[in-house]
Amino acid sequence: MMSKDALSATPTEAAGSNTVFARFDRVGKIFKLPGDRQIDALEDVSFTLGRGKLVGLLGPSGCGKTTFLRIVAGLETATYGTVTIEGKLVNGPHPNFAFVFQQANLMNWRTVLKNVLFPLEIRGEVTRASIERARDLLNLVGLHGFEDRYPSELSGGMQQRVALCRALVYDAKLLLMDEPFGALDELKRMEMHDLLLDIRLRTGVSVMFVTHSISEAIYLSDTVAVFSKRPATIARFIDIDFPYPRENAMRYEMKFTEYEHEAGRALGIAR
Amino acid sequence: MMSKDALSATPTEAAGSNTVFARFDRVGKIFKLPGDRQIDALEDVSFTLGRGKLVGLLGPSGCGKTTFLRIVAGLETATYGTVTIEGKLVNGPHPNFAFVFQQANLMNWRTVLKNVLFPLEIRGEVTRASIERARDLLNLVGLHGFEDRYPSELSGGMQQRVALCRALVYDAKLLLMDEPFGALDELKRMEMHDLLLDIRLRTGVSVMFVTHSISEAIYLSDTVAVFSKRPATIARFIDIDFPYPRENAMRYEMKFTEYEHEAGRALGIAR
Amino acid sequence: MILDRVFRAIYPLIGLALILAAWQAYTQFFAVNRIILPSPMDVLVASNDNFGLLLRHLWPTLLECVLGFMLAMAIGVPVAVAVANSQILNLTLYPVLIAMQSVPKVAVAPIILVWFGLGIESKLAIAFLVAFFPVVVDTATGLRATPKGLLELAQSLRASPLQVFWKVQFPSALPFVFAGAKVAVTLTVIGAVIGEFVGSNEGLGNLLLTANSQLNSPLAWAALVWLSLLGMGLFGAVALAERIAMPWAKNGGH
Amino acid sequence: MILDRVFRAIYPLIGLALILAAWQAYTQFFAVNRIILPSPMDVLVASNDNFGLLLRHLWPTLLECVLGFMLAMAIGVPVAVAVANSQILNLTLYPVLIAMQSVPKVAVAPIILVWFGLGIESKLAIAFLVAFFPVVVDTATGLRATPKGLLELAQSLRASPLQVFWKVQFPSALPFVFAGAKVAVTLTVIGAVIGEFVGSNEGLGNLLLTANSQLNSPLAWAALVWLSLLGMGLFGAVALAERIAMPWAKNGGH
Amino acid sequence: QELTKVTFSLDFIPLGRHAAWYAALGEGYFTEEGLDVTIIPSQGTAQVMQAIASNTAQLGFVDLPGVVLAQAAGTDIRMVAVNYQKAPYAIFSLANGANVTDTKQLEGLTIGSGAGSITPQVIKGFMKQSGLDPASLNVSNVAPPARASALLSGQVPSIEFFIMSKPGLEKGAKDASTSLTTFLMADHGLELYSNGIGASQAFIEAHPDVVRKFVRAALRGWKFTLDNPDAAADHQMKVVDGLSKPAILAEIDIVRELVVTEDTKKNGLGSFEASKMEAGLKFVTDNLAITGTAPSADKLYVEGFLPDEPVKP
Ligand SMILES: Nc1ncnc2c1ncn2[C@@H]1O[C@H](COP(=O)(O)OP(=O)(O)OP(=O)(O)O)[C@@H](O)[C@H]1O
Ligand SMILES: Nc1ncnc2c1ncn2[C@@H]1O[C@H](COP(=O)(O)OP(=O)(O)OP(=O)(O)O)[C@@H](O)[C@H]1O
Ligand SMILES: [Mg+2]
Ligand SMILES: [Mg+2]
Repeated sequence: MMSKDALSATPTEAAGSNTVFARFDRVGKIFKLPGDRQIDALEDVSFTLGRGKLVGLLGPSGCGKTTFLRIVAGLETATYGTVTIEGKLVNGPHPNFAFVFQQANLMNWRTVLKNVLFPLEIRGEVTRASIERARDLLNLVGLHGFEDRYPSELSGGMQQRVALCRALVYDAKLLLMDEPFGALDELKRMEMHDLLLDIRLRTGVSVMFVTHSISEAIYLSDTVAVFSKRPATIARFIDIDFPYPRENAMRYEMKFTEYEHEAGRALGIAR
Repeated sequence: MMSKDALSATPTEAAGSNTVFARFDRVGKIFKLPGDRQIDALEDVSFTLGRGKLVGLLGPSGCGKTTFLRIVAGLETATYGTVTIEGKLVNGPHPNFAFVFQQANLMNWRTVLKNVLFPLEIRGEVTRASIERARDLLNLVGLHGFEDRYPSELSGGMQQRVALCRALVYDAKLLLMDEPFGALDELKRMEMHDLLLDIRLRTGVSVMFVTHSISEAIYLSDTVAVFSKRPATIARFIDIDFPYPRENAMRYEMKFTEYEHEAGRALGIAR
Repeated sequence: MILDRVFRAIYPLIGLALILAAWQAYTQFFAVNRIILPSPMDVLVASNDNFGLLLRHLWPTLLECVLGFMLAMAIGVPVAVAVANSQILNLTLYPVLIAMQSVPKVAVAPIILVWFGLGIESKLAIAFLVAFFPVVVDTATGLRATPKGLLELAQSLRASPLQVFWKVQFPSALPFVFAGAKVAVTLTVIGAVIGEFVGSNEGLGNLLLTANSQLNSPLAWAALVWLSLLGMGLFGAVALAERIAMPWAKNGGH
Repeated sequence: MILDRVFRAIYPLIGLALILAAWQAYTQFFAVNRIILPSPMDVLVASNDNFGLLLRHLWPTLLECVLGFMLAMAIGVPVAVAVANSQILNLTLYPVLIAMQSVPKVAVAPIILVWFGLGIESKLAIAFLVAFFPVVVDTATGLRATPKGLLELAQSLRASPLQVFWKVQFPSALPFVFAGAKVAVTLTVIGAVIGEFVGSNEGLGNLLLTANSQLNSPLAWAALVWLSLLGMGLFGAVALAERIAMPWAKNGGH
Repeated sequence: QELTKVTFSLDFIPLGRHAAWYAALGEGYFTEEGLDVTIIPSQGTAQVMQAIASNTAQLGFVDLPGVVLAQAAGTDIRMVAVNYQKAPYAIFSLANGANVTDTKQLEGLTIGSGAGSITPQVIKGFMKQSGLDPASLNVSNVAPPARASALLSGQVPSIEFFIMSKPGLEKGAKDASTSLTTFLMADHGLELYSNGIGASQAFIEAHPDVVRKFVRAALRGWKFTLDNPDAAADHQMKVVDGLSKPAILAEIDIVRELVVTEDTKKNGLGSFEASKMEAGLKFVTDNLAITGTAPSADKLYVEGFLPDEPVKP
């Protein structure tokens, strides 16, 4: 179980850190539809994300995970509630963010390498070293030789990996990822897990990611947050008590299976 | 292990049926790139698919699974080799096919229901009954109440479910699905599994689907075909010896875990 | 929603007011000779004095524009389909289309008169010729931009070419069809006027020419203003049709 | 690839040949009077006899077209950006744009002459006015069709409006910018001719008018044909620029 | 009795100068002759000739230089009556500007004219005739709609128009607090028949009676107009929109100068002399760039279609 956040009157729970990186306070979202109808996507989501922590979000399809991530990124405005990051209220995208979208979202007029370099171009950080870094990342995700191909010539999983590189190519303080490994085979997926953990270790980036894989969430996260059905609110926090760096072997530990069951139950899966 | 196909000189293996529905004979695909470069995507893929059988395709990202499925659907032409379906050589899309694309591929100008009805419109089969069926399917995948929404108002997983309904709304003899459940949470995914098996049982449709989930492949399939790295060829066939209808409990049987290990090994995952 | 509608009505008026203000200021400040450029006031007076006359001549021009536009769409869209779907037709037809487009219509008017006579047909022909090209280019570009996945979906269902067009390419290209239509509809006004210049007894273009020849600038500019308003009205009608035809594009508009 | 290039050269020639054949057949079969429509042969002879003359007058017209086109792009694209990104500017500016578009340029020529004089400026102004609208409408439509996801990506990187435009919206809208450019470039030919009609001592439009007044139909039609060829050349240049600018769109073409 | 349908093309859009044709229509003169006449507008000489050559119109208000050019271009259009005995080509300038009142002032003058007009060549011919150097005339191409503005705004010191534009220009000049100076070349020695009734030789041969009847009715219309300008204006305004009565009356007054001459007082409206036709032809062939071969003088006109009893003004 997690320590209550002393600063907050609402029952928020720190996602496992000493210093607070981001705080979400009763965040809610209602989509207005034509004809006075509406969709309640999020309801009263409250918790805090510790600096350098990794939080995995699980939840039923269509519950509001993407919406939540987008609100945190400042791409969508909450209908009510507040998001505070490093003490500042979020009301639009802020610097040192990286977002991996649910769709690969590549520019079909740019080659793979140029797609990866896009954030650096925007930030005016294209240097010989940063290009080298982009190439390294592409190698790490297994796309060596595809630097000069266009996205339309890649497979779905390859596109997703390009999008991943694009988010990792610059030093973001917060990494938001929406089902980043969903289209990858297990082997690639595991490689990506280790890559992500490695980068987190080196840079101290705080991470929130959405996934539908319970074991992925457990393997990667400090804390797993399970969302309820729509309107999504947080049904359960699960602190994952494995040390970093994590080993593949941990997947076969009893505790891992217990975590899996706990998450499964929170998701309503009877095992 | 599978019975050799007596008709073929090459080592093809029947995907577990008495009567042959489709035969793939040394199918290969080479993508030509500018500047005399090329990508070998498929190499000598040979096997037969029995009528009413369910074959799951596993393989590393970017190996050529989508390409293979597209060749079978007649959307892409093989560089060499042949695909024969019901005795006829495939050289273009043929009737009574359904294809679920890796991307949801919805028409943003049509509502959810209209998207599902699209195949029926094309085939001139829109009747009161078929509309009813479309609505039923939408209910079954959990999209009740979203019939009149536009795709842009749906979550990623909801879009994928619409695409699924669109493929199931008419009676296809062959169902080709490219990572159809990739964006769904586990619970929804299991529901979809049972829906698919149920439909297969009722209609006798033959199914080939791509997935990155080993357990999903085993749970659903008569036979699992594991592709090798690019250029993809079939590294291993695994006949799944569980009876239909399948029960969730089977996931916890020893045999299931053994199959998982076998597939994992074929994919190069050390456990 | 209601506020939105108010905005939609107010901002264009602001735009118009800006033109008028600039115009009035210019004529006043530089004391421009009325024959060169009458002031908006002069034009307003002329427009008011000749209201019946202008109205009477509005109808034939309006008719020419509407019919010419419909003709341009009815022929332009199929040509665009041909051109978008066949590289051979594309390469073969384009020179013909460009020839039709880049030839000054005034210069070929005599032969058009010979072919179509002095009735509305010749004006339609010219309005059509003028409006046709943007429809083809824009529609063809839009059709070519149809997402490949949707085409493959239709293909996998063995949709007929007509179905592919009506159910996939056309709806997908709609924003661009409408872009072409908007350019085209304003061009038909020019086309109708050219047609009326060349040979006609009625229409705002005809009136404009008559007024011009008498150096009756206020009336000529009144006709011009009416022609502009006609253009705006036609454009607005197309923009409205777009909003209605594309309910899924929420901030569609022009 | 080589075959492809041959096709690209051959099919347009077929298109042109078709026009010529129809034209020749018509004049021959109906024994059309030369003053109304000279035969292609007459025109060829006139074109050959007056080659130097036509060539001399081609340059000013070409210059007017190219400069007018560049002006239309240079002003049209920023206006499209404004209009595409701001609903208020959109609603306010459009009436002004449509007014500019749907007013017959010949009729406003007097004031244009007063403002810009008899030099190349007035021709540029008219070529610009004629070509400008399609650039705005098409570019704005293209910009609005930028995939939302890419805009959000740029937004999440806090790209400046200028970066969003240059790195996201513009490349994404390129096919439509080029569609607008293609329509515009052929319209500049018309604009230049109108400009030359209104006041000029050189250019193919001027030559056309002179030949017409002398009832020298073959020369007039030779000028017309040259104008068409000019239009095709300009269109071809834009289409080529498109192929070069969009290497990722393999079957780009026009 | 069945009326014969005839289409008559004006040389321009209908303006006050054309009141006579509408008077003939309105007074029923054409109907009396058994003709059902449609009057169509055009945009200058070239278009009239094309209308006649293509049989869009059977008769037209053609000018002598135009006929020479049209015949050189291979048509067989001829004149059967001459209405404008004097050429209407006029040079306008501002009193406080170029103020052209004398032929000599044409030397070195810059004039706004049209590339689509033969007038510059006529002016140059006139200069040559008057012993001046035609090359010294600078012609700036300014389209008709822009010409008044060009003069009044000082873009060009002088412009060329038909004399009928005088009233409108005068008004503009007054607005600019100056006055207009008009120089009608015909008043300074230019001898050139201008517009009259023309038709193709083929039509004339096939339907001589139609031509004869048309000419007779039209000339009566002219006489009526000269006698009753007010009523003629009313007739025209009934058919043509956008014309103001004062403008029509002013134009009729000007046209009177071109139509009523010593010759027509003697021989009747529409009459012409072979010698003047020949002089006109010579003037045109000498001064206008002609492609093709110029016709001989006797091919320019056909005699015998004027009324037996001259219609005298
Ligand atoms: N249009 C194309 N042009 C060039 N290369 C292509 C094209 N389409 C696919 N490829 C290449 O073919 C290979 C196989 O692609 P395919 O999409 O079949 O992979 P996949 O097995 O479906 O991968 P994933 O699991 O990531 O979807 C990839 O290396 C890809 O780059
Ligand atoms: N633009 C929108 N307009 C209206 N409703 C929307 C919009 N975007 C999302 N929604 C609705 O909000 C709900 C949550 O959507 P969201 O995309 O956040 O789900 P999700 O948890 O990411 O699901 P998935 O796992 O399937 O991606 C859904 O019911 C969806 O229909
Ligand atoms: Mg989502
Ligand atoms: Mg794939």
